[in-house]
Amino acid sequence: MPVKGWIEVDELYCKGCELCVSACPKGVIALDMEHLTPKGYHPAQLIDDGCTGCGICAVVCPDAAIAVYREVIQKRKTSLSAGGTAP
Amino acid sequence: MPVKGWIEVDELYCKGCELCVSACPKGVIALDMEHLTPKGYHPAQLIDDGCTGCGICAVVCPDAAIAVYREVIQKRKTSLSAGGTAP
Amino acid sequence: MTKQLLKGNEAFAEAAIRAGCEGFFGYPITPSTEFLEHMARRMPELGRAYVQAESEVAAINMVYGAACTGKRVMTASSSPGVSLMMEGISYIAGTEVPAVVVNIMRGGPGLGNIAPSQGDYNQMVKGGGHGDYFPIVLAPASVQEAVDQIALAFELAEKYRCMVHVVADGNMGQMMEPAELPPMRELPKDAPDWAVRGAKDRDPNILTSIYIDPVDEEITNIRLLKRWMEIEKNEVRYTEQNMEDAEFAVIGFGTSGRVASSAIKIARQEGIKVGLLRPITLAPFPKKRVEEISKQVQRILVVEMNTGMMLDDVQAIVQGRVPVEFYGRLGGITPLPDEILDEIHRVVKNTDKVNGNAREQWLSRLEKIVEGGKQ
Amino acid sequence: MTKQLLKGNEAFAEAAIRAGCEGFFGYPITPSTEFLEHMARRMPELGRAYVQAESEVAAINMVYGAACTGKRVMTASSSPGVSLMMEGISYIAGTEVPAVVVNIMRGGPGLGNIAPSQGDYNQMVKGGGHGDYFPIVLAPASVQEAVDQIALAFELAEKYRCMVHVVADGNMGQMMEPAELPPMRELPKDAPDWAVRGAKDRDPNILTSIYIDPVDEEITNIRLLKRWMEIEKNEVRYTEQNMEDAEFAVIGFGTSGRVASSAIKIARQEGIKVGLLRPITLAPFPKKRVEEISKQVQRILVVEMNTGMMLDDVQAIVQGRVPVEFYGRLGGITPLPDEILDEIHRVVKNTDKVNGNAREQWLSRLEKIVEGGKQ
Amino acid sequence: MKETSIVISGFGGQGTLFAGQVLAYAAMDNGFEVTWIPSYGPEMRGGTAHCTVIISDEAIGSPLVRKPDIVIALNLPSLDKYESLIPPNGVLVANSSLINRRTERQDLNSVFLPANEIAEKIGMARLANMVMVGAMVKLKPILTLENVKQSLDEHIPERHRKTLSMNFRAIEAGYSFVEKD
Amino acid sequence: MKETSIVISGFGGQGTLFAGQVLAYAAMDNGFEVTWIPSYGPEMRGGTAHCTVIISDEAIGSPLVRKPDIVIALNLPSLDKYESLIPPNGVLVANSSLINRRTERQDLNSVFLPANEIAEKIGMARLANMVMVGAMVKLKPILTLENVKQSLDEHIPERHRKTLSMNFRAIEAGYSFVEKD
Amino acid sequence: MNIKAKTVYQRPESLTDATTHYCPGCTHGVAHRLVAEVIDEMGLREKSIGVAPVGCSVFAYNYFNMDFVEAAHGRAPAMATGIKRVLPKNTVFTYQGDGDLASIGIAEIMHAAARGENISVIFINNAIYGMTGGQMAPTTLPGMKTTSSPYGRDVELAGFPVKMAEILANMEGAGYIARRSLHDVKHIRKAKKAIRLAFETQERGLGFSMVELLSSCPTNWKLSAQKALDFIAEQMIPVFPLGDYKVNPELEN
Amino acid sequence: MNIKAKTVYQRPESLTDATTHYCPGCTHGVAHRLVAEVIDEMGLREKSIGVAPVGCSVFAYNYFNMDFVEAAHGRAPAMATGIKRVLPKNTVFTYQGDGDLASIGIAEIMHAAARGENISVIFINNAIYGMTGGQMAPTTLPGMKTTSSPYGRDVELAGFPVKMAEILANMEGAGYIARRSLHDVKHIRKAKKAIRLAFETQERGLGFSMVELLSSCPTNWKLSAQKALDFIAEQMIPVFPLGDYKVNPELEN
Ligand SMILES: Cc1ncc(C[n+]2csc(CCOP(=O)(O)OP(=O)(O)O)c2C)c(N)n1
Ligand SMILES: Cc1ncc(C[n+]2csc(CCOP(=O)(O)OP(=O)(O)O)c2C)c(N)n1
Ligand code: SF4
Ligand code: SF4
Ligand code: SF4
Ligand code: SF4
Ligand code: SF4
Ligand code: SF4
Ligand SMILES: [Mg+2]
Ligand SMILES: [Mg+2]
Repeated sequence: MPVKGWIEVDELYCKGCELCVSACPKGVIALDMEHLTPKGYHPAQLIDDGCTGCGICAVVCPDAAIAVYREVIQKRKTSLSAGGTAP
Repeated sequence: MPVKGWIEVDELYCKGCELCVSACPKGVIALDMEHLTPKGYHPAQLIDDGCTGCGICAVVCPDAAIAVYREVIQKRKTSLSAGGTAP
Repeated sequence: MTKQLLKGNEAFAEAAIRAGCEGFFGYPITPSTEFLEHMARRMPELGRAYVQAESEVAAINMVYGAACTGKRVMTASSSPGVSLMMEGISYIAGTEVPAVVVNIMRGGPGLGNIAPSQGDYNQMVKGGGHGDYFPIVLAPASVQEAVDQIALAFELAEKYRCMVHVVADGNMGQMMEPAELPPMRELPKDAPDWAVRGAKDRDPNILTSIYIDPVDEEITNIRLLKRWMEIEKNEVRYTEQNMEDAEFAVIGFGTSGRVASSAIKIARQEGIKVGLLRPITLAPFPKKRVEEISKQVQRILVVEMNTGMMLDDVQAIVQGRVPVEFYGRLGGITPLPDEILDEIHRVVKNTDKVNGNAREQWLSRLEKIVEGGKQ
Repeated sequence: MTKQLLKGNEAFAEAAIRAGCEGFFGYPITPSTEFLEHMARRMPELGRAYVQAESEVAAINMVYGAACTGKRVMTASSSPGVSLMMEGISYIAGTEVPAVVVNIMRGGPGLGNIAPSQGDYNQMVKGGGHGDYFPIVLAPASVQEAVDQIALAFELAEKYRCMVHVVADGNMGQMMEPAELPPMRELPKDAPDWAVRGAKDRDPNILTSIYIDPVDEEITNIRLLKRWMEIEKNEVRYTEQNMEDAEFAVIGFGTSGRVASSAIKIARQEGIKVGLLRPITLAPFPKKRVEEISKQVQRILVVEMNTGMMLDDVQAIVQGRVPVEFYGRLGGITPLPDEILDEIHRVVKNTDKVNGNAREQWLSRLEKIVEGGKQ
Repeated sequence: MKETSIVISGFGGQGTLFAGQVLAYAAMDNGFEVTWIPSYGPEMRGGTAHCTVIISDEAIGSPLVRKPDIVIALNLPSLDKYESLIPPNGVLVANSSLINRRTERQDLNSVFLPANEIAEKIGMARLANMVMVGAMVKLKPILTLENVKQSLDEHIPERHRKTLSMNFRAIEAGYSFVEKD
Repeated sequence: MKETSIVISGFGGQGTLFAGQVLAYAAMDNGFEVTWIPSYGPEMRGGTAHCTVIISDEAIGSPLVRKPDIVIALNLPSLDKYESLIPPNGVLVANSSLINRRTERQDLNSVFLPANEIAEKIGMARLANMVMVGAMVKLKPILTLENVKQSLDEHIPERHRKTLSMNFRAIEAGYSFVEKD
Repeated sequence: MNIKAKTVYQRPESLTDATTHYCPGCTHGVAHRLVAEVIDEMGLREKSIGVAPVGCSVFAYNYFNMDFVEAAHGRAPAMATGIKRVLPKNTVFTYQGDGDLASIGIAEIMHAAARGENISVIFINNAIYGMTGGQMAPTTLPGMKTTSSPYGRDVELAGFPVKMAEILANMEGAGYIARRSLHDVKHIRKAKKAIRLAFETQERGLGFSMVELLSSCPTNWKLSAQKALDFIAEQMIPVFPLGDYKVNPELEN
Repeated sequence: MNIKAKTVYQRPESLTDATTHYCPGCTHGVAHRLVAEVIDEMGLREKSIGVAPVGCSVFAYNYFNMDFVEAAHGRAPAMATGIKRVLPKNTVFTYQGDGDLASIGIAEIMHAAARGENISVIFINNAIYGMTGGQMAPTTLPGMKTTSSPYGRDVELAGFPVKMAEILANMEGAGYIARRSLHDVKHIRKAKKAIRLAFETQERGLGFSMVELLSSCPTNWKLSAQKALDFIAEQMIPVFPLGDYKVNPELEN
């Protein structure tokens, strides 16, 4: 069964640039056109499950707006900040 | 019979650096220790015959103090300023 | 020709082209960048020289070289960029070749900010470069005036073979106003006799600022000073408003002078006998006129966008005949008419005949204003 | 400690080292080069920082960086080199970090020559860089005085977190005089709280000259100006000779003041009641004292090695109370005592009470001297 | 007409500077003295952008004023900043699309109109600024509708000429909104 | 002693500056005020080099004078330049090795000595400057022969110490030349 | 089998909480984040002193959570030299744009490298002057339109792009010189490794280090954030080849 | 057989009659003469404008018989750019020392080359600051003692010699970049050929050209004139290899 992950987008930082949207291999991010951030942008959000917690979106985000989490099933330590070994 | 040449050292320019002295392949230049130039140097002079008019002394002279002449026996035009083809 | 609505920087640049500028060398810096950008568009069209230099140091030295050919050449920059030009400006002055530098001043010192300021008065007027030299300094207060002064700058530079600075603040560079541009000046065919263009059929021309023997340098310094005294005689320029019957005078240059004129209009409507002197040449400074005024009025108010640099010059001339007061805003803040009107009201009421420390008194007033958060 | 016979530049450099200079960054230029050469010898010995920079622009910015660490750092140069430092100096002033710049002035403008001059007075005193900032300017007249003032310069720079310039002319840099050097100052262990040395166990320190919001820049400008007014109150320095009963005063700084002192000695022997005021701080200028003097004497003679830069400041203070006259030599020529004595004789005889144009009158006298070939 | 000062303020990208230029051109073309001065800053997006336009039949002194006679506010921060500065009987034109409140001030000649919606109806959301200009011209006719349209026609940058009719319709829409309102 | 000014002048390379420093050191070591100031120029060989030394028991004002009390001329240009400037009863020490004339001035305390030849006899042509110094000290004893030798001993750069005795002999030679003369 | 959440990624400690003034999608932000991550991972924050340039990153000191100074335009390497020479134990780095480093500041960067100054330089090459509104930089591509090359950069008049990594690799004093790109996740990871190597070069006293980062300026290129990244991949990399231009052998082991 | 005298060599017309202020044996004089000969032979004197530096050659304008200007220290390439841009038909060249060109003026030379400025540069590398009395230059050899490196140039603190020919060869705008030496007759002749090629590069509009000439400073090296030439051959050439570093193909035919 696939690893399950999820992201949290901090609206304080997100500028709606959509780089995460096009970078996500699973295509599970989109801008939330419903509302604006305090800075007046449409923020990114997770729109579907299937997120593997691969961290790619966080790596490409120019505003360090994304935190990435993953369910831990086995013990092995993973670090997937940019530069860490990734799928 | 060897080409015959001679040089004239302009005492206005000569600073007695002796570079021509060591450069002359015929060893026919030396400083004139007898007297000083207006600037207070011992000037170079031709001390012997054997000068071929090769122009080497003029090429190395930092003060363009040397004029070189040569007896013309045959017609062929020669230019021996630096860069000209030399023996 | 009819008026066009032009952005300051673009108008200045186009005016320079119309005045026959054949070479522009500059480096981008806010708030003067549109000047360079306009040159980047127009000069190649006209087959004239335009170079975006690697720095202001390079730019002024390109100007120096091009100026040695006797053609009209210039650069434009803003405060920090102009500081980098000080060595080159001193060389140009010492070599006695004509050149024009436009400084669209911003808030300083250091990087400061890009807002309008007049904080480079001393640098431009007293000579920010080393040695004794004397630039002419023009201070326009409207786009039209700037357009006209840029042509004047080239003429004066050529006439006296000296540096001419045109100093304006960010407001002038950024605002739009209707202005009429002069017709295109046709470029002169032949070179001034001192110019370097190749020693054909004449002895070589040598242009240098070295006088290794102090005796020669002293003669040169004397020549420059005498030329400057000529300039002081011939080239003083200023404008006035309501000075005829004025009992109070406001003195300010560029934008602060212009803002003051609004305040004076209102004051006049209130019946206050106040007038304005706006120096157009900061160097040579209108000394005689200021002296006359100091004999006519009861009190003088100097208004600047700096800590009172021109104030010092005014006080030196007034020599205590009448009290001189000061109002300035700093760091990129442009004073507004109501502030200056308040000052006029205060000055008019102030009967204290002793000449206090204008700067200290102003500073304590300004601190209150700043605490009050009034900008 | 006993006196040593020291060459000016070397004495200044050694004095800086004794005063705790931990970083020197410079570029060679006559007549200040021995300063750098001495640093090149000594600083590595002591394990302190010495860099021959690629240019004066780089040198002042190295000083800027090192100054941000709160250590005592400096540079030394001469006129053209100092012009290249104007942007950096304005940044240092705007960032409010302490730094010392020594200018061994030479003939200008431009490349000029390497002979002694005081032609950078305006540049150093009025601020040759952009924006409103206020350097302290010290002007020694002997090797010993310079040695003492370099330590003072560091103290003042640290006390007020400002730029301090020490200005001397080529004579001072090249001459030898016996002088006593201070003992080696032991280097402070800990940093001032504003310094950048790594944000360990504290919030980060940020040192910048940007205040992008004019409101903040204005507050900064006010802070700098108020600090300057403090300096004007506390730090004025000057020396005098025979002023007690003087009916005539000579005012001159550095070498020209020193030369004047010889002339005054002779004049006193002749029974002429003349005295000397030699400002040591050109900024802050001894305004009060000049004002007092202008109320004591009949006439004032200002002597400089430039076209009368300090003259303007003296006239502004004297405000016409007594005539102010001027004598200057230019382009690298140092006036000799007999010239100044001649001037004293002339001034003493001159009963004309109106205050003519001192500069123009001097210039016509100087031209005669120059034509007469007297140096 | 004596001096009239206008401030147009909104987010960067809302076209406040251009709207001011349109008024400035119209003023010049109709023989008035005019100044236009922008807020300028480092090239950073977002933030607010505003300009001051002064129209007068005499030479204009200060290009800046503390109390603008007319304020065109395209967003809330602009309203918050300028509302209190307008002198009594001054003019306020506010963009209710981005402003979710009204003004307390009774002494103003004010209108709130949904400029974005109106512009979107026309088919070009970017033209909210022109809608506001149209409304202002109706509310305070220092310049006529025709003046503004003509000047726009004359001075619109070539690359935008294709949008001219759109611009006209936006201005007219703002104008008639006030008429009806 | 009140102020005494000395100019030492010659070709570059004749050691005029060092000769002046020797006198300056001697003056300092013996409790006088002193200034030494060189002519300095771009690093170009040839040309003349001179320095001015002022010795006094009061603080010294100007380090430069127009009319030096004592002139030590190592070559002809130096004599031509300074001869006329020396005040009456002043001192002139001239190097006849390089100067093929005498002075017209009767009002001077002057000596002409072949310093180069004397120095060469000692075996070090470069020491003509010291020969001149010795002569001057004899002619105008503002400092004693011993003073000068001691100070030279104390301050001579290490790399030249080996030539110290040579220097002494040169100074003495100049001194005794005047004695005999 | 017990399941709990584990944090895969969050903001590095070496960044402050401030939101940046950078335009949406501008990769200045990515560069900041990578530098901050490296400083975190190497534990250098408390001894680091950063030097901000004049350029869009002029306010970098607001975003990095460490001591910072702000240099005059182009002079950051000189300022860093001054700091490093009096504080040799600290970690000193500059962050500079291409106008700052390759135009007005080329003398200072060349000589910092020539001296083998032990500092690290993060060089943001976005082929434009961003802060002042999109003028030509020395790195602007041939034919590229900017506000100061309105007809496209004419190599006859304005010359060819200046390749700083290649040039600085000539300097014996340089310990590590590399060029990387920020246009996609793969390259961003490579860029981070290079930045790490640059700081290691400094920590190991191996001399001058610089990482040139090809970076986007959506605003002045007038492209969307994503299209701007494509522009880097398609237009910039061919002119500015990626790779290591100088690597001190000691770094390999 | 009739015998008459023929002049093999005399002073070039492009030199004035002035005697130079250079020290005896200083090869600045040789460089002057070669440039003058080339200008004579190419017939460029009447359209040439020279730019003198600040350095021992500051008075070059007294020795060259043509229009001349005197630049600020290091800024000759900028000044030459200003002249060439407004007088494109003239021949414009700078004559600069190594402190002037490689230290304070490195920004101006780099960017003149980057722009492909159509000027010729004669670069006198004598590994020292001559005029100011022998301080260290960027070109000073490792371990070499100067008045500002009294313990010998310490590469740890002062870096390695800067090799301008190699560096400038990276610039696409450069048409001809070469290094030659003036230490003997053979090399002097080669140097002249290179100088000729540099001026031809300019006349043919092929961009920036520079000839770096290894030159002696007997005075500050504290060597006799001849020993100074030996120093070039034995010490300098190994560090500054002679050769052509960039040759625009068009120059070959
Ligand atoms: C001496 C000086 N000249 C010019 C400027 C104006 N200026 C500020 S930033 C900048 C260029 C910034 O471009 P770059 O270095 O590429 O940084 P970017 O904004 O692209 O990141 C310029 C020219 C200045 N502040 N100081
Ligand atoms: C701005 C400035 N800084 C420093 C100097 C002092 N200076 C004059 S020439 C020179 C160096 C000359 O060396 P180089 O360029 O190698 O020429 P060389 O004398 O060796 O031929 C220096 C530092 C100056 N004149 N101007
Ligand atoms: S990349 Fe970051 S800033 Fe851009 S949209 Fe995604 S979360 Fe927001
Ligand atoms: S962590 Fe990976 S899968 Fe999850 S949203 Fe980010 S990019 Fe997509
Ligand atoms: S090379 Fe020239 S200067 Fe030197 S000695 Fe020979 S002629 Fe004289
Ligand atoms: S021409 Fe040749 S042979 Fe004759 S002197 Fe000169 S070098 Fe010697
Ligand atoms: S202007 Fe360009 S470089 Fe600057 S922040 Fe915006 S996108 Fe980034
Ligand atoms: S100092 Fe050196 S470079 Fe200068 S002229 Fe003398 S020998 Fe030549
Ligand atoms: Mg950039
Ligand atoms: Mg050299």
